[in-house]
Amino acid sequence: MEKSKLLTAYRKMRTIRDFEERMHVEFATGGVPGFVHLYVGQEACAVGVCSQLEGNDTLLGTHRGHGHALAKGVDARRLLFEIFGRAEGLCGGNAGSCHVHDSSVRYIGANSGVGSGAAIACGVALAAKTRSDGAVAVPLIGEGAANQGVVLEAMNLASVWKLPVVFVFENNGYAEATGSDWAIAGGELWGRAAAFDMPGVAVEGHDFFAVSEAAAELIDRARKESRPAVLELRQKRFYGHFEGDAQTYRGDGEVDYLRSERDCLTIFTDRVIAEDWLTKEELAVIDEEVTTLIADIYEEVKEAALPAESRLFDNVYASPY
Amino acid sequence: MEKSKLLTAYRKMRTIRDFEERMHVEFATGGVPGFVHLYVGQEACAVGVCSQLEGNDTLLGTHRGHGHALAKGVDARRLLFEIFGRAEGLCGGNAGSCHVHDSSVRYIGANSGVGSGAAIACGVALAAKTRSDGAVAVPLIGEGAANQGVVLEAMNLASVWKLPVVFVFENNGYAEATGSDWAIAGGELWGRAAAFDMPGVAVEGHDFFAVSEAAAELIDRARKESRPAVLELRQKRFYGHFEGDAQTYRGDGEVDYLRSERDCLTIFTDRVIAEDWLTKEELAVIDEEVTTLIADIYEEVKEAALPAESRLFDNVYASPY
Amino acid sequence: MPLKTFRQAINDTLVQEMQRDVRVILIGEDIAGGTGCEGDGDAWGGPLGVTKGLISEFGPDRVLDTPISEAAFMGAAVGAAMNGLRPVVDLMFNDFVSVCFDQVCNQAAKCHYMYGGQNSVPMTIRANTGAGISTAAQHSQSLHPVFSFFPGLKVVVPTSPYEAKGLLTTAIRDDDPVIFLETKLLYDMEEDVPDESYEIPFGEANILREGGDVTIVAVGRMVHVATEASAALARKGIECEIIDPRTTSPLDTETILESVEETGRLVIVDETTPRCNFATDVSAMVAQEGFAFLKAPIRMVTAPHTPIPFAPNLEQLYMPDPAKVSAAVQQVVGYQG
Amino acid sequence: MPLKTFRQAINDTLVQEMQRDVRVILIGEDIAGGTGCEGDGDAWGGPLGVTKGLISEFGPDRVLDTPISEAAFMGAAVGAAMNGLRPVVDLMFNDFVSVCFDQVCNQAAKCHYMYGGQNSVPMTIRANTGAGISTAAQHSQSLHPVFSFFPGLKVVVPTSPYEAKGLLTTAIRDDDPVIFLETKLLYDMEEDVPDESYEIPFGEANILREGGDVTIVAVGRMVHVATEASAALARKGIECEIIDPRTTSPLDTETILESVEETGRLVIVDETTPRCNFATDVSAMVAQEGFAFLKAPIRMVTAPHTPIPFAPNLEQLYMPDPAKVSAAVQQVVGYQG
Ligand SMILES: Cc1ncc(C[n+]2csc(CCOP(=O)(O)OP(=O)(O)O)c2C)c(N)n1
Ligand SMILES: Cc1ncc(C[n+]2csc(CCOP(=O)(O)OP(=O)(O)O)c2C)c(N)n1
Ligand SMILES: [Mg+2]
Ligand SMILES: [Mg+2]
Repeated sequence: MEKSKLLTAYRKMRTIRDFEERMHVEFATGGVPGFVHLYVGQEACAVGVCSQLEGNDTLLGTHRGHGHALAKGVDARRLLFEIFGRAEGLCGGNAGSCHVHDSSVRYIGANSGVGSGAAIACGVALAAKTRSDGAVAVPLIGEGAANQGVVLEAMNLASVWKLPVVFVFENNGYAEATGSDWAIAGGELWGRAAAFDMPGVAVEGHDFFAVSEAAAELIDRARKESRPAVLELRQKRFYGHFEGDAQTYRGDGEVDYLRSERDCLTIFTDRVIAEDWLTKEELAVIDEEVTTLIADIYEEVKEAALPAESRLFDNVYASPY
Repeated sequence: MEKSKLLTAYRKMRTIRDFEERMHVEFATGGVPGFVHLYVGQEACAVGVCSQLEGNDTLLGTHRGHGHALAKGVDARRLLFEIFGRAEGLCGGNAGSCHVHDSSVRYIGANSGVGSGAAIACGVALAAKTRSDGAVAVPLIGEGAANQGVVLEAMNLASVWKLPVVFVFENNGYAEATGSDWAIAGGELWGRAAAFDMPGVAVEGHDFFAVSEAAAELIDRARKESRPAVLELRQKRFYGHFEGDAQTYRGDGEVDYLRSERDCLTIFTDRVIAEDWLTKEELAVIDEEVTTLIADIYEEVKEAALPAESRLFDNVYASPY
Repeated sequence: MPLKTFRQAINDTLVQEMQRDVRVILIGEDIAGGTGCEGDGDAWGGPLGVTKGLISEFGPDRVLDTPISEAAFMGAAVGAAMNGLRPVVDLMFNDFVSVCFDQVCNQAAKCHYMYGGQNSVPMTIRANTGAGISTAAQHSQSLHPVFSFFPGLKVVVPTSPYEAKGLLTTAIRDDDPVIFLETKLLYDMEEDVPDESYEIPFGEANILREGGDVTIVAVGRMVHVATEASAALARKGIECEIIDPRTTSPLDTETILESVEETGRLVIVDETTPRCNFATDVSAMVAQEGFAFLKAPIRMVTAPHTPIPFAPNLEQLYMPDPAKVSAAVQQVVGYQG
Repeated sequence: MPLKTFRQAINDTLVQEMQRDVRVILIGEDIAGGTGCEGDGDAWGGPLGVTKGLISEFGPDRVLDTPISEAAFMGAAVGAAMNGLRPVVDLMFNDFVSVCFDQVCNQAAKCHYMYGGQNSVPMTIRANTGAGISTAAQHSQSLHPVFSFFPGLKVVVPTSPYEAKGLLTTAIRDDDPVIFLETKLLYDMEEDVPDESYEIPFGEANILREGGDVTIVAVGRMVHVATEASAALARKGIECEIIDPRTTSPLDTETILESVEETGRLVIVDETTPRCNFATDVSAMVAQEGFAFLKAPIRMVTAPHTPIPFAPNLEQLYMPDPAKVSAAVQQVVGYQG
C-alpha cells in the first residue's frame, strides 16, 4: 500500500480512537444527549474498508457510526457538533449520534431499524449502475442486525439485480447484551453468502491489512462485474453496547485481553514499523495533530450555538407542502 | 406404506383435483367471489407431506390453500362454503379462499403477507415444545414467498430456538408471473438451509412417494431432536397464478407437457398398480365417491345461506371490548 | 378529448414521465410480468394490468421486476432516490406496507428531516386501496389515514381518471415521497382525459358540486357515493356541496372551512375504519378552526370498527353507501340545536 | 403501600402473572441480556432494565431472548398465542413495529375475525413510547393513534406505576392482542403500588381532577403536563377536569361526553403528531355525539407535523408542555361565541 494511504489510514484510526475515548469521558460527566455507541476497538474495520473506496463510492454506517463516518472522511468537528445537537452539526442537530449523515462525502447515516442500510445500499448501487458511474455501495451491518429480514432480502435482491454492493458484517461479538454466536444459527455470517449466490469471506477485524486486502478484492470484483459479495469482520468492541452499559455479560478479563492483544492501533503500528513502511516519528506527528484536534473541537462544541427554534419546522418536506 | 395410508393419500389427491377442476369451471362462469388460486398439479406436495403428520401436528397453508386444507383433513363441504362466502363456511364467510382456516384439524390458513406462516409456525412449535407434546409445525411456503424477510428470519429463529419446524417450500415455477429461478439467487431454496444451520433436501413434487419419504425423514428428525429442516418440492402448477390469468409468460406447450408427463395422479396410479399395492378397482371406487361428493357440494353451495348481517360485527374481539 | 380508464390514465402518465425524465424508473412485483419465464416478458403489467407495455418500451433497466421482497426493494427505492433517480414503486395492495413500513414511514418519510435537508427522497409509491372485490381483511384496507399520520409523506387519493393523471404527474415530479392510492373499484372508470400531460397541484381540493345546505367532504371512491347520495337528496330539496380534497396530506383546510362557513353543516365520508382516521381529522380541524360556523354536529360516515369480511354480502354492509350518506346528511340538516 | 417506580411495577406484574399462569411467557431482545455470553446471563432485563431478574426466576424456557428479528418473533408470538400460550412480547421502542407491522396490525389484530372466531390471540406487546430523551426521529414516536386505528387491537397507555400494574395485569389476562405503551419519561416515576395483584378494566377512564370550566382529555405523560397546567390555571380561577382515558382502544366515550356536558369546553392533549391522531379522534367523537354541549371550539394540543428532532432544545419545543396547554385552555375559556 502507498505510504500516503498508510498515513491516512493511521490518522483515521487514531482520530476515531481519540474521538471516542474522549466521548466516553464526556458522556460519563454528562452533556452528551441521547444514546451513544462507541466504536473503540473496531477502528480497523471501517478504516480498512474505506481504504479501498473511491470518491464516488458510498458507505452506509450504523448506530455505532462515529468511526464509520470518520473513516469515510466526515469532518470530525461537524460530527461532534451533531452529536452534541448543535446548529453547526452535520444535520443541523436533527440526527444526533445514531443518524449522522454527510452526503458531501457520500456517507449515509444509520436509519431506523438496524440493518436497513443493506436495502438502501441496493438502491444507491442501482442508481450508480444505471448511470454506469462505476461506483459501489458498501453497507456496514452489525452481526446482530444481520438477522433482520431486510438484510437477507437485500442480499437476494442484490444478487438478482446484479448490483455492486459489498455487504460488510461487523461481527463485534455482541448485539446489545446478546452473544453473536448464539443469535446467528451456525455462528457464521460469511457462510450465508453462498445461500444468495455470492462470495463470502471472513477476516479478523483488528488487522487493518487483513481487512483492506479482503475488501480490495471484493470491492474490485463488485465494481468490475457488478455483483455483490459478503465480508465478515470479526473483532469485539472495547466498550459497552451504549455508554452506561455495565457489561456484566462479558467474560472476566475480556476487555483487558482485547486491549492488550487485539488493539488494531498497536497491531498496525508494530507492523508498519517492523516492515519499515512508516517511522515512529511520522506516527508521532499524527498522534500530536490528532490530540490537538480532539482537544480543540471538544472545547469548542460546548460553547457552540444551539439550532435556531425555527429549525424545528424546516426540512419536513423538500418541496412545497 | 400401509395400504390404508395409500388409499387415504389417493382419496385426498383425487378430491383436491376434482375440487379444483370444478372450481376452475365455476370461476369462469362467475359466482366465486374474490381471487382464487388453484392447486392443480401440486396435489402430491401437500398430500405427501401430510401423510407424515400426526393428529396434533399443525400445517400452515398459503393463499393457494384449497389443496393444503384438504390434505390436512379439512371438510371439503365447509371449505367450499367458505370459498363461496356462505354462513356454514369454515370461518363463517370471513376468510374466503385465501385464508381458509380450521383449528379443529390444526390447519392454519394463510395470513396476509405471503410467507408469514413461517414465523407463525415457529410459535406453534414453541408452544408444542413448551408443553412437550411432541408435535411439529409445518409451514408451506411458495418459492416466491421464500424471499420475504420474515421467512428468512424465521429459519434463523427456528434454529436458534431449536424448534420442531419443517419449512416446506413449494417451488411451483412461478410467483405470480415471475420465474422462480430468476427471483431466487442461485435458483435453489434447499441450499439456503445450510446458511441457517439445518438440513435441506429437494425432491420432485409430482412424486407422492418422493415427497412423503423426504418428509418422513425430516419430520421425524424435527420431532425427535426438536430441530428445524427445509424441504423443497419442485413441481409446476397447471393453472394460472389466479383464475383469470392468461399465462402468456409460460413456454409453449408447457401445460400440455405437465399434464401428460408430470401429473401426480397418473404417476401415483401407475406406481401403485405396477407395484401391486392397490388395484384399479379400489381406485375406481374412490374416484366415484369423490365425483359424487364434489357434485353434491357444488350443487349445495349455490343455494346455501349467506352469513347473517350481524356477523359483520362478531369476532372482532375475543373478550369484551 | 379521448375517453380513458383510470388504469389507462395511470399507464399514460408513467409513459409520459419516463419519456420526459430518464431518472424515472419503475420498481415492483410483476410490473412487467414474465421476467425469468420462457414466454412473453411483458405478460402482466402488474396483477391489475396497469403497467402493461412499459417494459417493452423502456426495457428492464427502467422497469424492474423484483423478488417478493418489499422491504428490500422499497429500501432500494429510498437509496436510489437519495442517489439521483426518481423511482415509482408499485406496492400492489396498500396493505403490503405492513412488510415495508420501516422503509416507507421511517426512512422515506424522515430522511430529509433527519439528515438536516441534505438529501431529498423523490419517490412515488403507487398502491391499490379499498374494499369491494372480496379480497378480505388483509387486502382491502384503506390506509390513507395511517400514511397521513406521518410527517414527511404526501398522500394522494385520486377519484377519477382525469385526477389520476394530473396528480400522478405531480407526484412523480415532486421532490418528496408521495403515496398514490388507487381505489380498486375505480380502475375501470372511464372519463375524458387529455393526451398531453398536466399537473394537478397537491393541497387544492376540488369542489364537485356546489350546494348551500351541507358540506360533504369525501375521499377516493366515496366522492362518487356522496355524489349519488346528493342527487337523491337534491330531489328532497337538500343541496350538498361536495369536496374532494384530492390529497389527504397536505390537506386543503381552507376550502373545507370556507364551505362550512357557507353551509354550517359537515358530513365526512371515508371508507376507512372509524378510529383515528381521515374523517376524524377533518372533523377535528373544523371543530377547532370553524366552530363558529357549525349549526349541527359533524357526522362521519365510515366503515365500522371491524376487519373487512370476505363474504360479499357482509362486505357491502361494511362499506359506506349512498343510503348511509343520505341518512347522515338528513340528520345534520334536520338537527334542531 | 410500598413506593414503586413505573419500571418496578411492570416487573412485579410480570412476575406475578408468570407465577399465576404457566402459559405466560416473555419474548424479546435482551429481555434477559447475557444469553450466549460468557458472563452474567441475567445482565440487562432489556435496554431499560424492566425485565431484570425474570430469567433467573423463570428460566430460558419462559423468558426467551431473541435474535434481532422482530417479524419472526412477533409472528411466533401470534402462533404461540393461537396454540395455547399467552406471550408477552417486548418490542423495545414502539417505533419498531415498523419491522413487524404485518404481524401486529394484520395477523394479531385480524386472525380472530378472519378465522371466524376459531382462535383467539391472547398476547401483550409491551413497547416504550414518546420523546424526551433525545432518541430522535425514529425512536421517539408516539404511535398509539396508529395502533388504535386497527380493529382487533386494544391499546393501553398507562400514566403511573399504579395504572401500569393494574392495566398490565388486565392486558396479560385479556384474550385479545393488547398494545401496552410505556412512556419513556415515566419509567422512574414513583408511586404507592399495592403488592397484591389487581386489574384495572379497559375502557374506563380515570378522572384525575374535577373542575367545571373545561374538560382536558390527555393521554400518557400528557396527563401530568395537563395536571401541571391545571394547577397554574386554578390560580387564575379556571378549574379543569382532567380525564385519563387509560386505554385509547377501547375508548371510554361516555366519561368524556359526560364531562363535556358539564363543562361545555374541551381541550385534548396528545404528544403525537397532529394528523389522524388520538386528539382528532376524541374531538370528532365529541363533535358528533356531544355537539350540543359545546360552548367553544375544541382545541388540540399536540406535537407539530414534523419528525422528532434530536437536538434537546428542539425536542423540548416539539413536545406539548404546560404553557401550551394553558394557552389552549385560556383560549377556549375566553371564547366569545
Ligand atoms: C429493528 C431494530 N430492532 C432493534 C433495535 C435496537 N437496537 C439498536 S442497536 C441493537 C444491537 C445491534 O447489534 P449489532 O447489529 O451487532 O451492532 P453493534 O451494536 O454490535 O454494533 C439493537 C437491538 C433497532 N435499532 N432496530
Ligand atoms: C408480502 C406480500 N407481497 C405480495 C403479495 C401478493 N402475492 C400474492 S401471491 C403472490 C405470489 C406468491 O408466489 P409463491 O410464493 O411462489 O406462491 P404460488 O402462488 O406460486 O403458490 C404474490 C406476489 C402478498 N400476498 N404478500
Ligand atoms: Mg454486534
Ligand atoms: Mg410459486
